[in-house]
Amino acid sequence: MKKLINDPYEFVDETIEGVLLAHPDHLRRCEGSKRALMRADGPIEGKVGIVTGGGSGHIPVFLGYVGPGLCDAVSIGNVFSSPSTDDMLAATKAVDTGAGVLHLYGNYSGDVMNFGMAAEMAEMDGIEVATALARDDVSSAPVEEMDSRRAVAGLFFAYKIAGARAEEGAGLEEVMEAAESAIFNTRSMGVALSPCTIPAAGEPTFTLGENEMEIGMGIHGEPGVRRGEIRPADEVVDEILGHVIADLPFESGDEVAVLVNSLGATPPEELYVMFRRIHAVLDEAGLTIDSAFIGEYATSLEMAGASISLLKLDDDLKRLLHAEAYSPMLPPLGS
Amino acid sequence: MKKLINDPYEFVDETIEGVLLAHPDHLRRCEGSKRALMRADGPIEGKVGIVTGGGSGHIPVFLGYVGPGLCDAVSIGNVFSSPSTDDMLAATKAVDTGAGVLHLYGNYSGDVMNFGMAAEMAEMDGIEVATALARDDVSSAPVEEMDSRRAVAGLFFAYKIAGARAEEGAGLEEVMEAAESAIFNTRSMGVALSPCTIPAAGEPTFTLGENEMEIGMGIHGEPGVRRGEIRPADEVVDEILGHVIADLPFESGDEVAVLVNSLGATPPEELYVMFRRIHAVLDEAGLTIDSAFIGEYATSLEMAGASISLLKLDDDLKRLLHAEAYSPMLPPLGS
Amino acid sequence: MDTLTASDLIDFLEMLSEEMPQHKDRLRELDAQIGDGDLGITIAIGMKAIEEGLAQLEDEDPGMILAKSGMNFNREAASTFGAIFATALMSAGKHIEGKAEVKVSDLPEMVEAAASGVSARGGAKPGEKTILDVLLPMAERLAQEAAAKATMSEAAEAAHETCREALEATKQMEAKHGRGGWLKEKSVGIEDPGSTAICLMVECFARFVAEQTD
Amino acid sequence: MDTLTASDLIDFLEMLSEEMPQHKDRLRELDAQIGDGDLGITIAIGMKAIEEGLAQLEDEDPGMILAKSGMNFNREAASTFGAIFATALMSAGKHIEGKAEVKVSDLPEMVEAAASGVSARGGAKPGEKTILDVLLPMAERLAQEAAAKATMSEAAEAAHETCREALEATKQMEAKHGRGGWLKEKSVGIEDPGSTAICLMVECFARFVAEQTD
Ligand SMILES: Nc1ncnc2c1ncn2[C@@H]1O[C@H](COP(=O)(O)OP(=O)(O)O)[C@@H](O)[C@H]1O
Ligand SMILES: Nc1ncnc2c1ncn2[C@@H]1O[C@H](COP(=O)(O)OP(=O)(O)O)[C@@H](O)[C@H]1O
Ligand SMILES: [Mg+2]
Ligand SMILES: [Mg+2]
Ligand SMILES: [Mg+2]
Ligand SMILES: [Mg+2]
Repeated sequence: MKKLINDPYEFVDETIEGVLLAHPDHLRRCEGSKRALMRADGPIEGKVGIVTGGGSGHIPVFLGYVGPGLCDAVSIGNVFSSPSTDDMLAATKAVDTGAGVLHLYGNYSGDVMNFGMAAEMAEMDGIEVATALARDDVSSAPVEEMDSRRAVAGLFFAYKIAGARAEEGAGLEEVMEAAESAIFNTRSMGVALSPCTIPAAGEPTFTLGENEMEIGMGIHGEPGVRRGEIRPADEVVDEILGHVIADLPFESGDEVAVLVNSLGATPPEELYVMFRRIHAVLDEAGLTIDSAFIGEYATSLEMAGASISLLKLDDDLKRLLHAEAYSPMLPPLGS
Repeated sequence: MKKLINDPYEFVDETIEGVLLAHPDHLRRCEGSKRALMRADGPIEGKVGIVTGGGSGHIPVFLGYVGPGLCDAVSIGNVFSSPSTDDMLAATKAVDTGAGVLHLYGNYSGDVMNFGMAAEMAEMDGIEVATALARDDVSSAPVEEMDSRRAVAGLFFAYKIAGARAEEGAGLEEVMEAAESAIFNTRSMGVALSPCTIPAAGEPTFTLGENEMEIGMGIHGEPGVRRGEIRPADEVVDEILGHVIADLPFESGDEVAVLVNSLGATPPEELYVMFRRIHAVLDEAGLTIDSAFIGEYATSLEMAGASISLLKLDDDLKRLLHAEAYSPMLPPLGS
Repeated sequence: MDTLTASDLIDFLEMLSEEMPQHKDRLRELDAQIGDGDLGITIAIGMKAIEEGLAQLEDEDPGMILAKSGMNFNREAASTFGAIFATALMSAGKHIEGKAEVKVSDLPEMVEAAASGVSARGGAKPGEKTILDVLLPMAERLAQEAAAKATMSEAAEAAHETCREALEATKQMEAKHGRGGWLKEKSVGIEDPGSTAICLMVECFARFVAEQTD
Repeated sequence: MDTLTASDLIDFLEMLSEEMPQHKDRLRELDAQIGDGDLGITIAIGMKAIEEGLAQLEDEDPGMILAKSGMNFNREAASTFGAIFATALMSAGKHIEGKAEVKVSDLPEMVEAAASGVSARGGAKPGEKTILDVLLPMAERLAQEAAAKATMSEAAEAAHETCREALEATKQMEAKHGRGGWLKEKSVGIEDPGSTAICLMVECFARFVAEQTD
């Protein structure tokens, strides 16, 4: 395990300390919680609050997506583990100004259970809570079982769109609908080339042979659709897009936003090599590319690999996707 | 070699194709050159042109720093190799509108020789050319031999500052002086934990033992100041900052911008763990942190490691550092 | 030893939080096969949280000690297992609310209460490769033991035996929940890591009771 | 074979660009020890560029063929070596500008012109572990051979012998330029990769002349 860390058990708290020291004008702790952060200028009176959260190890997911036009607060778990109910509750209370709070996060059972408990407790405190679960990874379950699908980098689109809708002054119901519209129109699939190591574990979560890749693997090493010999980028793109396009399905004439995400170790150059092929395949399928987001939007520590997400746009989604947003930890905001 | 690429010899051209397809409103090719790109809205009449360039494998360096408030054009070499004289000349000609052109790039002999030849040829064509060479890596030579030092991520500060000065409408001389002021006030040092593989080489450039790190290693695997057992992040930061602070030297009362750069595989979490310690050390040394830039500013393919750069600020540098700039490939623009 | 007092329970939780972290690697490896490999760390961190919380629980009754320990675990090591385990302890604790000691006859209903809580929280049914699949058989076996007037030590031993058999049986099940659920039929052949953790705890409990009884 | 015509030179450059890429790994490994490991790739790409450019050079004289081949190399494989090598070929070519063939007596001055060009471009002096350290001894040796009225084949063989000795001598030098310069005393003990490349080219040239002479 080659990492620039100190005590592996202090990794998450030291990361948070570093983030707060680096971005003091942007983020602060929620009252009474070490693991819940919020916009330094929040809560924003009258605005629907958006609270996200999840395990550490995925920056900019989750805490990098707190800011104007994005989320209002975040609760932070150990590496690849859910945040605690307490921290979720603290974040929820901190950003509610009476307009209600949307819990917007990825569909992982630890998070669902803990956010569920936090929502129950917040509601007992008179806070209106709605929930939207990102479920963009088409490799995790067949489309009929969409509710059990997990989230990968496509969560970015939901943040961007729900965040913009809340910023516009929409009510809780409308913000949730915007989030769900983003979620239902987003489909992703990834490929992993090498594993990552949870600092406190000291050993990789899974192994891949010298020449192996796994198509469809999740961002914590969850099983994909196929493990096999590593193939040229163009073939990998073709295979991934085959699944992604067929799933919604995306159809000729649709306009899409494209997100090519690195899991960490895969350099931007390779993402652009992939994008070149993505552009050709989408062209061939009659899909128009509205915008391209290429970089690290949801990582898995030092895992090598990438994912492709497509968002089918309508006029509302387009307006919200391109609305202003800011975070000092944000990847490039599109072409 | 686990990479999402096609033919290793097509890697650079396919990357460029992907970049142009992803960001068509932002970048285009310079006339008559496959490997020289410029602002899509350029040349900007009356503005000093800034041309950069260097080997591939370092995104966002170099082509990610083309845009308003940054460079005007870039020439692109093979992985870790200089661009050709022809492409540098094409870039220089494409952005000159009579105000002259600054060649701003890192001090590597291949680039220096080829840019030198291009400058000679541009001057024969009546274009005024000035040159500023980033030389921020304190581990590459003693301070008395500053002219032979190589550049690492600190080049970012020179881009930002010279770019802003040119945008303000300054003349060639002034833009060069702004660049040199940034260069002379920037000091950097890195640490490498694992190597990277040039696609066409197929094997890593160097090897590091299971438990080894190398302090001061350059972004192409150039030798550093010390190879040894991997140490906790805090100790690594202390060692690096010891060299960096003593070099300018940075002195109590100075105000600085801090850049913590990942070489590629090192995740943002680790950069923040480092920043936590950097903050403490600078505090102790009486240095005030004006702003923090944390992320991938100059990579080395999938190398693991990081570098720390400090820029000593005065009022001019501060204004220029925080001026507006845009590129869709840019990392976060500061705290 | 026929009953567990609050102080017995605290002694047991101390022993448990000492021992469980030793299984970190085994649980990590198991969870890595079927999930994300964090269960070993979850247990290590969560058990440390239980241990650190015990000092504040000295004046509480057994039910409260269980419930609060569950909450302490999930506060520091929140996760699927954390939420499920906290729910289990809170449900079991609630069942003996106000009682000064736990009798053998309380055990079956406590474990059953835990199972109901878990099922309500996570929506799992028997046979879906979750800790329900060791909790329910244990509840049944404990009911038999209680009916047969077993001692605490006999009951604990019996529960452990049943738990191990039930754990073995989880190997044949296909996971439907959590990360294992995404593996579908590929999850068959591997025991359920959460159930392994429960089994190790029950084993520790049996040993604790045996030692106290000597 | 006493002189090299334009068509001989094209034949040689064809042979050279076939052979040099075979040394890719050796040059890569050498350059990795003292630089960044790209020299093998630079040579492979640059030689391919030379080869592809030859078709357009059929009507040129030997000087132009050399100069343009140098430019072709550096266009596709720009780098320190590329710029230096292009400069060397351009300088050597310029020296025989307009001549229809290259005689043995031209060789020493051509190599010397190359060395001067390289020195002007990169600022290196002898003994600083660059290709100058093989070029200058070769120029000297070729002057002796020319004075002794050696045949083309004898001159080429002699140049190669001197080049190899000079290459061996670069091992003891401390690099002052390029990436090797950052290694300082640590660069001692390793031969200069750029000079190795030159030596391999000269060896190929000697073999070419010998084959033509048979
Ligand atoms: N819905 C559920 N009901 C009961 N137990 C569950 C449920 N889902 C998962 N579990 C248990 O939790 C264990 C995994 O815990 P953990 O490693 O924390 O999950 P994850 O890392 O996927 O969040 C499983 O082995 C299983 O025993
Ligand atoms: N200033 C110089 N003058 C002459 N030759 C040089 C000079 N600098 C470097 N070289 C030659 O170039 C070789 C390295 O070439 P190359 O691998 O392209 O360099 P880099 O990768 O560092 O840009 C060295 O081995 C040396 O022979
Ligand atoms: Mg987990
Ligand atoms: Mg090089
Ligand atoms: Mg797990
Ligand atoms: Mg080299």
